[in-house]
Amino acid sequence: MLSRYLRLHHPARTGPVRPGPAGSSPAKPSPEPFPRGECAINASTSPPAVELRGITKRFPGVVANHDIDITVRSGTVHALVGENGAGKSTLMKILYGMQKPDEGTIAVNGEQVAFGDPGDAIARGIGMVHQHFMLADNLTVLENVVLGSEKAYGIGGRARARIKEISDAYGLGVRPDVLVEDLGVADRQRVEILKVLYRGARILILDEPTAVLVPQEVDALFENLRGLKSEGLTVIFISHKLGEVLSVADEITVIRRGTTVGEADPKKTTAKQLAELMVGSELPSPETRESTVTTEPMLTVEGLRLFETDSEGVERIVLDGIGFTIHKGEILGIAGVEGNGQAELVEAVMGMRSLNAGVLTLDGRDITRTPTRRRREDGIGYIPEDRHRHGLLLEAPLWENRILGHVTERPNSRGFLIDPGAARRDTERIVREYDVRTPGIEVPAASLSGGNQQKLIVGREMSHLPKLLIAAHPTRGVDVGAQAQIWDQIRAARRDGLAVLLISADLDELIGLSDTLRVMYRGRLVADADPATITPEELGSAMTGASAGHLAGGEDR
Amino acid sequence: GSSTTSDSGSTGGSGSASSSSSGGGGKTKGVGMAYDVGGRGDHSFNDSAARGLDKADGELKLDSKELTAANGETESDRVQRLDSLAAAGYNPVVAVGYTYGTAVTTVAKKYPNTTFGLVDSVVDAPNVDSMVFATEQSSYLAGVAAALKTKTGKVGFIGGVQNTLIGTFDAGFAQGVKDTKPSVQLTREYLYKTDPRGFNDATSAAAKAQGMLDKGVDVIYTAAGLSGDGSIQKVAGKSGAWAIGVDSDQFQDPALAKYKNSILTSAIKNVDVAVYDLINSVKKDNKPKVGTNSYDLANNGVSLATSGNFLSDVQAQIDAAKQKIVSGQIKVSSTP
Amino acid sequence: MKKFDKDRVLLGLAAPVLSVLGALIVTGLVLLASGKEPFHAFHVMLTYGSKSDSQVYILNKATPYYLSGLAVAIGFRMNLFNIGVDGQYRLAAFFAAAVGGSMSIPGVIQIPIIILTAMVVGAAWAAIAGVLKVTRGVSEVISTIMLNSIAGIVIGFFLQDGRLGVTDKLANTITTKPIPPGSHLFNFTTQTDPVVGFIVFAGLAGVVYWFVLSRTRFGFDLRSVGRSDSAAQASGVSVKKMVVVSMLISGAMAGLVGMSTLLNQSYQFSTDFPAGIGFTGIAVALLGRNNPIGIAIGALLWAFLERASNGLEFEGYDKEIVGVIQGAIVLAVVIAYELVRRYGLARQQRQVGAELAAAGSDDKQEVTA
Amino acid sequence: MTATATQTPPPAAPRAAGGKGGRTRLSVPVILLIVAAAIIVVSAVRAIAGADDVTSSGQIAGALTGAVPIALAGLGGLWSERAGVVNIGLEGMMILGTFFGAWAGWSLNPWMGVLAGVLGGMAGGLLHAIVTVTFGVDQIIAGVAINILAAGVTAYLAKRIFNVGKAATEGGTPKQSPPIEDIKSFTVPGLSHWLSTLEKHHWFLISDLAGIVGGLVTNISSLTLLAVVLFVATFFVLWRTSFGLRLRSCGENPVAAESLGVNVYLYKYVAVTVSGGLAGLGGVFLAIGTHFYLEGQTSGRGYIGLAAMIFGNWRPGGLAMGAGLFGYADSLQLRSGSDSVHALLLLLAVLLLAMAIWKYVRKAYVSAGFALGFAVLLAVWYATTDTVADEIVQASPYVATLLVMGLSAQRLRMPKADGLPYRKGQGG
Ligand SMILES: Nc1ncnc2c1ncn2[C@@H]1O[C@H](COP(=O)(O)OP(=O)(O)OP(=O)(O)O)[C@@H](O)[C@H]1O
Ligand SMILES: Nc1ncnc2c1ncn2[C@@H]1O[C@H](COP(=O)(O)OP(=O)(O)OP(=O)(O)O)[C@@H](O)[C@H]1O
Ligand SMILES: [Mg+2]
Ligand SMILES: [Mg+2]
Repeated sequence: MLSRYLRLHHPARTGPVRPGPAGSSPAKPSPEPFPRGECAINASTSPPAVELRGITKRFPGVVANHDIDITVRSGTVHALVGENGAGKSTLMKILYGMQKPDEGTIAVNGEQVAFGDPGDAIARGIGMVHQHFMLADNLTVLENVVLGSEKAYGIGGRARARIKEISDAYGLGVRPDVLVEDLGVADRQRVEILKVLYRGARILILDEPTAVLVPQEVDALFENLRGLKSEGLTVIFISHKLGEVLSVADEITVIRRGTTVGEADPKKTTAKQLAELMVGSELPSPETRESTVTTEPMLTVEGLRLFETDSEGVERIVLDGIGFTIHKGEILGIAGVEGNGQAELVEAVMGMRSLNAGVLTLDGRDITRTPTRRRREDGIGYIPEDRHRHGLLLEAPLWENRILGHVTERPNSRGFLIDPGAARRDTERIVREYDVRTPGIEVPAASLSGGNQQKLIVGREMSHLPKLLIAAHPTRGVDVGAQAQIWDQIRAARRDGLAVLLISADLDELIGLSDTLRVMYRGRLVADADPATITPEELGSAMTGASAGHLAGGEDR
Repeated sequence: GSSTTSDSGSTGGSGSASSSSSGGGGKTKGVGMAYDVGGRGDHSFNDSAARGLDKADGELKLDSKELTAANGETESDRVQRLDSLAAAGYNPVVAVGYTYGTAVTTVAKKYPNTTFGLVDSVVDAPNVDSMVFATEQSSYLAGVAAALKTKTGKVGFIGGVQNTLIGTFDAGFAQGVKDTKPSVQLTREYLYKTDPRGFNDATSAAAKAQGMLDKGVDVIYTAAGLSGDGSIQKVAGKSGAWAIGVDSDQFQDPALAKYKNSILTSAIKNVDVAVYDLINSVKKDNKPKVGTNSYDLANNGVSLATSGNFLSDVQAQIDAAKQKIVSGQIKVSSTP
Repeated sequence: MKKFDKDRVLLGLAAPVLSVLGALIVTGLVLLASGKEPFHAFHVMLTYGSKSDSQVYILNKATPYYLSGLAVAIGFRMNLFNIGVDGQYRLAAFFAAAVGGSMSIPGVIQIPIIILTAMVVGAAWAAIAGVLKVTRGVSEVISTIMLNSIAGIVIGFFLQDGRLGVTDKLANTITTKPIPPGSHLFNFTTQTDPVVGFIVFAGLAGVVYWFVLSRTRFGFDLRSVGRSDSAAQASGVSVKKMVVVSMLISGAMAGLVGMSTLLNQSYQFSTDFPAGIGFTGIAVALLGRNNPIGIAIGALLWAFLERASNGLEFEGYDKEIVGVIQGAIVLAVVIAYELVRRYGLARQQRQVGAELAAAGSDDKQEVTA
Repeated sequence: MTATATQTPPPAAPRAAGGKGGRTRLSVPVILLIVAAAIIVVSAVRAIAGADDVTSSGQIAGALTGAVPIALAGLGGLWSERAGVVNIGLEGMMILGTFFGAWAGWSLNPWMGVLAGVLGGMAGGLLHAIVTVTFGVDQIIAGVAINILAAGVTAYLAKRIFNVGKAATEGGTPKQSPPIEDIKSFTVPGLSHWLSTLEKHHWFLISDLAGIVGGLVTNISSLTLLAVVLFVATFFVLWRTSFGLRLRSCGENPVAAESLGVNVYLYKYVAVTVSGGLAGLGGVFLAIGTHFYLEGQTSGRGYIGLAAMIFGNWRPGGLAMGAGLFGYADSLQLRSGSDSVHALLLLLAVLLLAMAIWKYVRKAYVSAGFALGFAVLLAVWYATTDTVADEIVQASPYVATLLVMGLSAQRLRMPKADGLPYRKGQGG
C-alpha cells in the first residue's frame, strides 16, 4: 500500500521503480480502513491521526501513565518529551498494542480501536521503532524485515525486491542479505525504519531514535523524517535531546510523572523553557570550566593493540596503536561512534581483556599484567556503559551490590570474611549521600529505576576514593536531575586529583566535562581536539572518519 | 502362574506388628519371597522361583508375601527387605539372586529361628540354604549341541556382565565346544564388564549378536538375562542360525514365541525345584534344609531343554556327554 | 519491619507447602485412576516411614543424598549444571576403596587418607569438565554426561582381577580389597540398626558450604558469577578461574558422596556399589533450593519416600508409585517456587512504589519510580 | 533471572582482517569433496590395517540404527531450542515414546505404536511447554523434573499394564512389554545383493563404497526413512517457510518477534510440543527396533541427542553428522570392534597429521606442534599394538564426542535467546 501511496506523491517515479509483481500482487496487506493520500495533504480538515484520551496504565507499585490526553494531527512530526520514567515508552507501547491500557481510549484516524497485540496496530498502519532495537542479530536484514508480514510479499525474491525498492526510494541504503549482527547502530536504525515502512505504516513511532547516533546521522535521520512527513506520514518522536526536538517537531507534548502537563510550540519555545516544563527546574549545564589538570601522569597507555578472534576464526584488529596519558586532575574524553573500540579500550584498561601488545602504567606502576581485581584495589573506579550487564547484580539486594567490585576492600570485608554489617551501614550512607531513592537496602537492585541504579553505582565507586575513574556513558538514559548530580560528583573528585577516562555518546557532556578530547575511529585514536574551541558538529564529523589530526586549533598537549 | 500379581497374599499381617522381635514363629505365616529386579513375571529365574512357590502353595496352602528389588538398590535396601519379611514372621525367607548374598549373611544372624534360602550364592550360616546351580554343566551340554550344529564352524557366547556367575556359563560352554569339536572357533563377548545393566540391555545384545552373525557365527549362546531377547531376535533374522537360551526354556517364552523356531535349546536352571524343596523341608517336614545345596545335572537341578526337537539328531551325543558328567568322568570347569 | 519479616516467612513456607500438596493431589489422582485408595496409601507411607528402624534407614540413606545435593548445588550457585556428580562420586569411591584396601595403618591416619583420595579424584574428574568449558567452550552439561559414561568404563577397567579387583567367588562380585577393620568409621548405635558415622561429616560439609558461600569473599565472588557472570567479571572475578575452582569444589564434594557407604557399610567397592545418587542429588538440590537446610530436608524427604515405598509394597500397593510422587514433587516444587518468587517480586515492587510515592509527596522533583 | 531478551545492539567492530568477514558456509561441491576424501582415507586405512569391519555394511547398518534415535531426539532438541526453549527433558519424552509406542504397538499394531509414542512424547513436550513458557520456570530444571516424572510414571504404568492379564501371558513383565510386531523395512532389490558380493572382495575403495552404500540400502526400517524425511522436512519448514522464520525469531529475539505481531507463546508451545513428539518417535524407534518396551531402554540417548544437536551447531545437517558419528562409534564398540578401533588409531593419526600441516601453514605453530605430537603418539601406539583394550573401544563414542566438542565448540552459536525466560509484554 505504500507503493500505491508512492504513486500518489511521486508520479514521476512510480512507473520505472516499481517492479511488476510487487505492485500488482493481490497479497498485499489490505485491511486499512483509514483514508489515505489526499487527507494527508489537507491535514487540518481530516481527523487526527492519533487521539489518546484518558489513558491510564498501572504497573505493580507504579502508575506509569495517568489520564493522558494527546492529539496527534495527521501529517505532522509530534514530539513527546519528559524525564526518565515519565511514561513515554509505556504510552507508545500502548498505542502500538504491546501493552493494554487499564483505562482510556485510542482513536486512529478518527476511529476508535482496541489493540490485542502489535499485529492489530500494524494492520491499522502504525509502526514503531523501539527505544531498544528489536532486531534478531542472527537473522538477515531480509528476515528481520519480513518477519510477521510474510503474507505481504513472501519471504523470498519478491520481498527482497520490495526492500530494495523502499530502500532506494528513501535512500536508506539497506542491504537485505547481510546479518544484522554485522551492522552498525545507524544501519540498524535504518533497518528498523525500513521494517516499519515495509508494513506500509502511515503513523511512525520513534522512541529515542537519536540516542546512539552521531550528529551527521541524526541529520540524515531528520532528513528522512521530513521526507516522510512531506509524503503525508505522521511521526511521533521521543527524545531527551531538546535541541533536536525543537528543530524537527511541529508540535510538542510534555509528560511529567505519567501525565500530560502541557504542549509547546517549537517555534516559540526554547530548550530551557521546555526543560522547565518537564522537570520544573532549570536545565543544568556541564559547563563551568576551571582547570585542575596537573603534570603528574596517572594513567599512561602506550602502543596498545588488541585482536579478537570471532566465532568463525577470523581475526579482527579491535584496537591498534592506542597511546595517551591522563594526568591527575584531568578528564580525558573519548569521542567516537559506538562500536569503534571504545568498549574494548575500557575493558583493556580494566583488565577484562588481555592485550596483544602495549603497556599500561597506573600512577607509575606497570599494570599491564595485573588482574582486574588488583587494578580495582589499586584505585581504578568503574562506571560501566551497561549497568545491567557490568555494574549490578540485579537480583541481589542493594547492600550486596555495594560490595560488588570491592569485595576485598574495607568496609566490605575483613580478611577473608565479608562483613555484612559494615557493608549494610555503608550502603545506608551511600543511599543517603547520593540520594538513591529506595525504600531500603534490602530490596533487589532490579526494583530501582535506572537513574537510581546509576546513582548507587557512582556512589559505590566514589566511596573507594579512586585515583582513576573510568566512566562510560555515565549519564546515559538518566534524566536531567540525576545527570547534574553525577556531573557534580565527578567534578568534585577531579578537584582532589582524580583522573577520569570519559567515554560518552553525548557530545555536549563530552565537551563540557573533558579537559582533553580524543576521537576514536576504527580502533585508532585518529584526532584530538580542545574542548574549549571544538563544536559538536566538528567533533561529529571527525567521528565518522571525515577528518583527522588536530582539530580546530587550541594548544597541543 | 502369571495370574497372580504382587498383590496376592496381602491379607497377611502388617509389617509393624513385630518389627524388633527376633525370630518369627514360623507356623502361622507362609513364605517370604524376595525377588531380584524384575520379580515375578520376568520369564526368567525370578519366575522360576515363583513357580516353585506356587507349586508348594498349591499343596500346602501357604500365606505368602512377595517383595521385589528395584534398579539401583543398595545393600541396606536388600537387608531391609529380608529383615521386614523375617520380622513379620515369614519362614522360610527366600532371597532370589546372588545380589542378596551379603544381606542374607546379615539378616540370618539376626533371625536365627528363621530359615533363609539364597539362590545362586553361598552363605555359610546354620540357618541358610544356599542353592547353587552347576550351570557350567548345562552350559557344557549347550556347547556340545552348538559344536554339533554349527555349519560354519563358528559359535559365539554373549555374557551380560563379566562376573563369576556368568563365567560358569562361559567356561562350561567353551569346554563343551572344545571337547566335542576342537576345530570349532568360539567367539566370546560380554556386554559390560561390571555394569548390571548388562542383564537389561537388549539393544546392545542385538548389536553384539549381529556383529557375530556378520562374521559368520551361526550358533549363539547368550547368558544375559533379559538382554538375551535382543540376541535371539537377531539370530532368528538369519536363516540357518541358532540361538541357545538360558535359565528357563526360552522356546516356551511367550515373548519369544515368534522366534522359537530359531531357539535350538536352552540351558535351564531349575530354581523352582530348589525353592520347592526348601519350602517343603520347612513347612512339611519341619526339618529345614540348610547348608550349601548344589543343583546339577545329576539331581536335575540344571538341564538342557528339548522343546522344539531341534536336537533329536544329536541327542545321543548329548546324552552321552551328560552321562560322563554325571558319572564324574568329565569335570566341567566353572571358571573361563 | 516486624510484619515485613513475618510475611517473608509465610512466603518462604508457601512454596514447599504448595508443592507437597500438589504432588499429593497428583499422586492421589494416579492412585484413584488405577483403582487404589489413596488415603490409605498415604497413611501407610506415614506410619511405615516413621517407625524407628525406618528413621535410621532414612538417615543413612539421606546422608549420601545430602552430599550429592550439596555437590550439585555448588554448581547451581554458579549457574553450572554438574550432571557429572554421578560419575565423580563413583570414580572417587572406587579409587578411595582401592587406596583404603591397599593399606593397613591406624585408622586415624588411614581414614583421612581415604577421604582425601576420594575428594581429589572427584575434583580431578570434575575439573576435566571445567577445563574443557573454559578453554574450549564445551558446555558442562554435555561433557559431564560423557564423563559419567567414561567413569563407568574406567572403573570397569580397573575393577578386574589382577588390576585393582579381587573376585569374590561366592558373592559373584568383583570387589576392591576390603578396607581393614581398623579403618572402619565409627557408627552410632541405636535400638535398631546403627546410624552411619559419616553423617557427622555430611553435617559438617553442610556447615562449611553455608559458611563459605555466604560469609567469605570467595563465596561472594562465586555467587556473583552465578547471578551475572558479566558483572562478576567486571567486578574483578576471574570467571574462568571460578568455573574451574567451583567444578573442583563440586567434584570434591561429590567425592564424599560414596564415603558413608564405603567407610560405614560396605568397606569395599564392588560392582553393586550404589549408582545414580548423582542424579538424585540434582532433584534434592532442586527441592532444597540450593540452601543447606533445604537440601537436608530434600534429602530426608527423598529417603523417606524410598523407605515408604517398601511399606507400600508390603501393603500390596505397587511401590513404583513412589517414582510418580518423586517426579510430581520436583515438578510441583519448581512451579511453586517460581510462582511464589514472582509474587514476591511484584510485592517488592509494589512496596518500592508505595514507599517512593509516600516520599515523593514531599519531594515534588523526582519521578514516579 | 528477570532479564528479558532485549539487548542494546552490540558494537559491530570493523573487521580488520578477513575481508568480508567470511561466515563461510560450506557449499555442496565442497562437502562432496570432503566426503570423497574422507572415504578414500578411511578405505586406505582399512586396507592397510586389514580391519574390514570399519566400512562393512553391517557396521554401517548398525551405525544407522544407533544414530536414528539419537538423531530424532536431537531433532526434537533443535525444534525446541530454535524457539528458545532448552529441552533437557528429551530423555523423559523418549521414555514416554518407548512406553506408549510399545503399548499401542503391541495391543494394536506397530504404526499405531508410532502414533501413540509420538503422542506420548508430545504430551511430555506439552508439559514442558506449560512449565517453561506459561510458568516461566528455569528450563533446565523443568527438563530434569520431566525426566524424573517420565521415568516414574512409565515404571508405574508398566507394572500396572504389562504385568497383568493378556499382556502377561503374551510375555509382558513389570519391566518389559509383550513383543511388538515388526514394522515394514525395505531393501533395494538386486542392488543389495550385488553390493554385498562386491564388499566381500575387500578391494580398496570399491568394497568400502559397496559396504557403506550396502549398509544404507539393505533392510532399512520405514522408521529410518521417516526420520530422513523428517530431517529434510525440518530443514524446509524451519528455514524456508514463514512459519519457520517466526519460530526461529522466537529463539533469537522473542521481544522483537512480539513487537511484529508474532504470537511468541504459540510458537514456543508448538515447537516444544513437536520437540516432544520427535523425541517420542526416537523412543518408538528403540522399542520397535528391539520389539519391546524395556525399562531403562533409552539409557541417556536423549542427552546424547542434545549433545549431537549442539555438536551440529543447531542445524539439521550438522546434527545428522553428530548423530552419525556417535552411532558409528557405538556400533563399533557393540560389534566388539577392537580391531576396527585399532585401525582408527591410524586414521586419527593421519587426520592429526593433516591438521598439524594445516595449522603450520596458518602459522599456528603451537597447535601444529601439539597435533603433530599426538599424531606421532597415536602412530606409535598403533604400530606397537595389535588390538586395543575393550574399555577403550567402549569409551570411544564418549571420548569421540568430547574430543570433537573440544575442537569445535568455540565455533558454535546457539540461538541468542535460547534458555532465557520470556514473558509477554515485559520486553523493550
Ligand atoms: N513492564 C513494566 N513493569 C513494571 N513497571 C514498569 C514496566 N515498564 C515500565 N514501568 C514503569 O513505568 C514507568 C514509566 O516507564 P517508561 O519506560 O514508560 O518511561 P520513559 O518515559 O520511557 O522513560 P525513559 O525516558 O527512561 O525511556 C517506569 O518508571 C517504570 O517504573
Ligand atoms: N520488564 C520489567 N519487569 C519488571 N519491572 C520492570 C520491567 N521493566 C521496567 N521495570 C521497572 O521499571 C523501573 C525501571 O524502569 P525503566 O527501565 O524505564 O527506567 P529507566 O530510568 O528508563 O532506566 P533505564 O535507563 O535503565 O532503562 C524499575 O522499577 C523496574 O522494576
Ligand atoms: Mg527506560
Ligand atoms: Mg522510554
